[in-house]
Amino acid sequence: MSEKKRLDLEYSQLDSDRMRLNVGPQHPSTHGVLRLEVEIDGEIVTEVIPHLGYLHRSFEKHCEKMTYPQIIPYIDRMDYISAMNNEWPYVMALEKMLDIKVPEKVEYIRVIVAELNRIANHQIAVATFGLDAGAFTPFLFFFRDREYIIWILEKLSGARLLYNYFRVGGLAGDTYPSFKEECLNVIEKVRKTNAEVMDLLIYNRIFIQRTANVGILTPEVAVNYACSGPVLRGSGLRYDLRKDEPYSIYDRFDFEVPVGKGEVGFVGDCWDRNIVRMQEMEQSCRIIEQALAQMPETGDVKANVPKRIKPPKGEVYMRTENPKGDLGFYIVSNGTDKPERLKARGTSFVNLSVIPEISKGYMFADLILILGSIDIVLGEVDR
Amino acid sequence: MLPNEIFEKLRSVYSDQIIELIENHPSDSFITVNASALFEICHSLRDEAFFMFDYLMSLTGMDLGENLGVVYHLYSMQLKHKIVIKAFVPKEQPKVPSVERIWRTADWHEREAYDLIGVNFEGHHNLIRILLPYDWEGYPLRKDYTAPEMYHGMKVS
Amino acid sequence: MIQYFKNVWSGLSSTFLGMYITFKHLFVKKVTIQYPDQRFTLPDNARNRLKLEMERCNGCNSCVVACPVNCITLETVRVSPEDPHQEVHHNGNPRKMWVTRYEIDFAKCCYCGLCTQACPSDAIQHTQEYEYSSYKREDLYYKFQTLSPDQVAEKHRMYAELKAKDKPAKAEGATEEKKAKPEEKKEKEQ
Amino acid sequence: MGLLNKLDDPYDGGGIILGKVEELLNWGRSKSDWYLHFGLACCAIEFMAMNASHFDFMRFGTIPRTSPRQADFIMVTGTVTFKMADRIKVLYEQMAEPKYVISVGSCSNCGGPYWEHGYHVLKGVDKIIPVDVYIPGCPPRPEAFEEGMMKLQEKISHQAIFNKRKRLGIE
Repeated sequence: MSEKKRLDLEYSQLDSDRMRLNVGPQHPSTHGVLRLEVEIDGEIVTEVIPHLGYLHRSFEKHCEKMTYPQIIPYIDRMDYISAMNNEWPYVMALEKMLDIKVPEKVEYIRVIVAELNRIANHQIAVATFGLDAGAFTPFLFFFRDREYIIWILEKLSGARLLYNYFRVGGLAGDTYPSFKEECLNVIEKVRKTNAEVMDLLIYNRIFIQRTANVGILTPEVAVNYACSGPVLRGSGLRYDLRKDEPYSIYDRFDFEVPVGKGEVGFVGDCWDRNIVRMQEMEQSCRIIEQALAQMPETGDVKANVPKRIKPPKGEVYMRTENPKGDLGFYIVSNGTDKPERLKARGTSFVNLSVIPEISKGYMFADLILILGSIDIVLGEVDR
Repeated sequence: MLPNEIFEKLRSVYSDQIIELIENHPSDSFITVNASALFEICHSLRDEAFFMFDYLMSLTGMDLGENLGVVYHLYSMQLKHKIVIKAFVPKEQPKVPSVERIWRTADWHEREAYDLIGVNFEGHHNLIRILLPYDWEGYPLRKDYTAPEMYHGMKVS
Repeated sequence: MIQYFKNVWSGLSSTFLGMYITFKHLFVKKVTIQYPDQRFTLPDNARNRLKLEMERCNGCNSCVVACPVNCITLETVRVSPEDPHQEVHHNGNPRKMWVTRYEIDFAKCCYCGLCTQACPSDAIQHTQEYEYSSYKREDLYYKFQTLSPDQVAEKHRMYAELKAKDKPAKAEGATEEKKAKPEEKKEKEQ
Repeated sequence: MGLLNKLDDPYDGGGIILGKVEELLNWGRSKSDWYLHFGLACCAIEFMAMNASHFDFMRFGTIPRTSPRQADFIMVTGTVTFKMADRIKVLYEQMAEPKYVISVGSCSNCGGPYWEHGYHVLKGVDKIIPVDVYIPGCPPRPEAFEEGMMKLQEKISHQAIFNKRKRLGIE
């Protein structure tokens, strides 16, 4: 008896020490080479310190050394999952500087490929999020369907992942004859798989238990951290650049901006961010359908652009709605064919900065889910 | 609100701390301000009812030869207007007040500008390198930067 | 209590729904490409390994200028009119430049397709070939020049003679520059 | 392939395989390679695509491992930066012999698009660890990954296990 008492006393005097854990940089579920230094108290996360830069490829330095058309391949390599969307703000910024009006058909093709790529991006996001939560089957379903999207983009541009398809004032190539049918086919497949994944993953009891009420991001915090895209919309804010300041021809389409409603938990949890992605895929399908119907059959795919692109002295900040949020390019031109300074406002970079804020107080296993729900691409975080 | 209205409003409060408004189509118009008063200006830009700039889109550090510049792209979620604020500091003493307490997103942006350009943000709670290794020397995005020969026994270039 | 049974029911039903969907996929058409035996047909504009048709290339340097990663090394020499060895391009025009060196480092190439678009005579093109992995990195350094080393030396000698003959030639500066540029790059590489 | 071709051998009417122990071991080794997936950048996405339904990498007898201790070879897929270089070295050293390295894509072959101005990019992973197979492409097609894998299998199946001098290439 006295022995037990002594032990009890000893244990009560033990300070439950906090432990520091390293997640990454090489870790199967960090979505790239990100290192998280996590301080945990038992099972509860008390502090998260992200360490970035394991993929810092000196993008901005390269931009200062390259001519304007040569930068586009590097921009592809920034957010490599949605390369088409990345190129868009950059070429739009240059078009604004050079005062170029792009042909009608180009605008439609741009919208279609960007929305196709948005679907592909969200498919990867939901698929890997499913992997984090322990569901492997949606991964296989989504990657099967993503392949069909990639085949269309490959036929247009020639590459599978890093397309280099947008040019200043136009596109690298025209569409091919069976483009419309293939797009419609893909949309059908995407919708079918989405319906299946809704049953299989999103409304699965286990998945809801795992993701609801985890990683709650309130709208005030989200705006203060300048989050954007599904991360911000998951918190219930209806903010989408395609609606708020319609660039290109987005004002011609009828689509909705899905927001998180807190269907199974509080507004702004991991589940909400995920359902927003699922619903955005459906909206993208709608946009593609409308664009395909409205697209002119014939037309130029390149505006009249000088051979050497030399924007006048000045600066421009252009942003568009990337699948991950708003991606901005700040280009300072000094009148030569190379930019003076090019800053990319990486969407994931900004979205990731909210991690220390929203993961405090949750379980350690939830940290991976929160990270997955933010949908980061390290190429864009580190650039 | 248009940039010239914002400029007039700021001018009436901060008089000579607001240096100039430059409008040059097609580039965005921007307001140059004195770096020493940046924190107060940003505070009122966020809190005043007619500004409401609650969304810091981007924070850029720039090397302009003799000076270093910091560029703030602001956006208002409620009023849907934008403005660009610029501040210049000499390269020898690149001290800019940190706006991290106003917009939390500036935390990482400022660390990045410190990392790559070498702007010193005063009042930042944790101003360390973010992208490059902690023991890296020099600021790579400066125009006169030359990469080191070796790093940890590996050849750099 | 009712909530408990509801939870049990929803847990069971969603599990069985998931199993049903997975089971349905047993009868879906298989999509796997049995790679070494089956191959996916690439589109015509697929961007894989580059090829160079020497009879089309006139050594204009525009691919080198367009390349963002500087993986092309090009060296040209002006054709001497006294050279007994003359060539014509595919379109019948006489060759003005000997391409004494044309090398692409495929380890560096980023397959962006900018060089093929810049080429005025479609000499450099992307092919469908993507299976060329190697045990050594040097094997990825492709040399496209058709002239033998002896011939190259000969051409250089001829050009030096030509230059000595008409010193105040106008085109001298231009060719000199073009020649100097790849050498610089080679030094950087080493 | 390899050993099974010998079944057609006229010896004893077939059904018997005669060969060296080394061949048998190499056959086993080359047909069940476990790999440490080391995804770094763009190539890792193609790598994920290759693991998925359309290309199904596991047809080659490979199983992804997350620990270097259980891996036979490491696939370096993406840009290696200086900050990451130390970690790659550590991971490689933790792997058990015999170990192989496949370098995928321009970036890990020699720095790729970043070889010239990339102040923070290691110019080729072979500067820190020995590489067995280089797969070119930026990023390579999933089929190219599989072709590289076959190249590695071929290399393994021709290796000398018992003769150390031969293995190390000393004549």
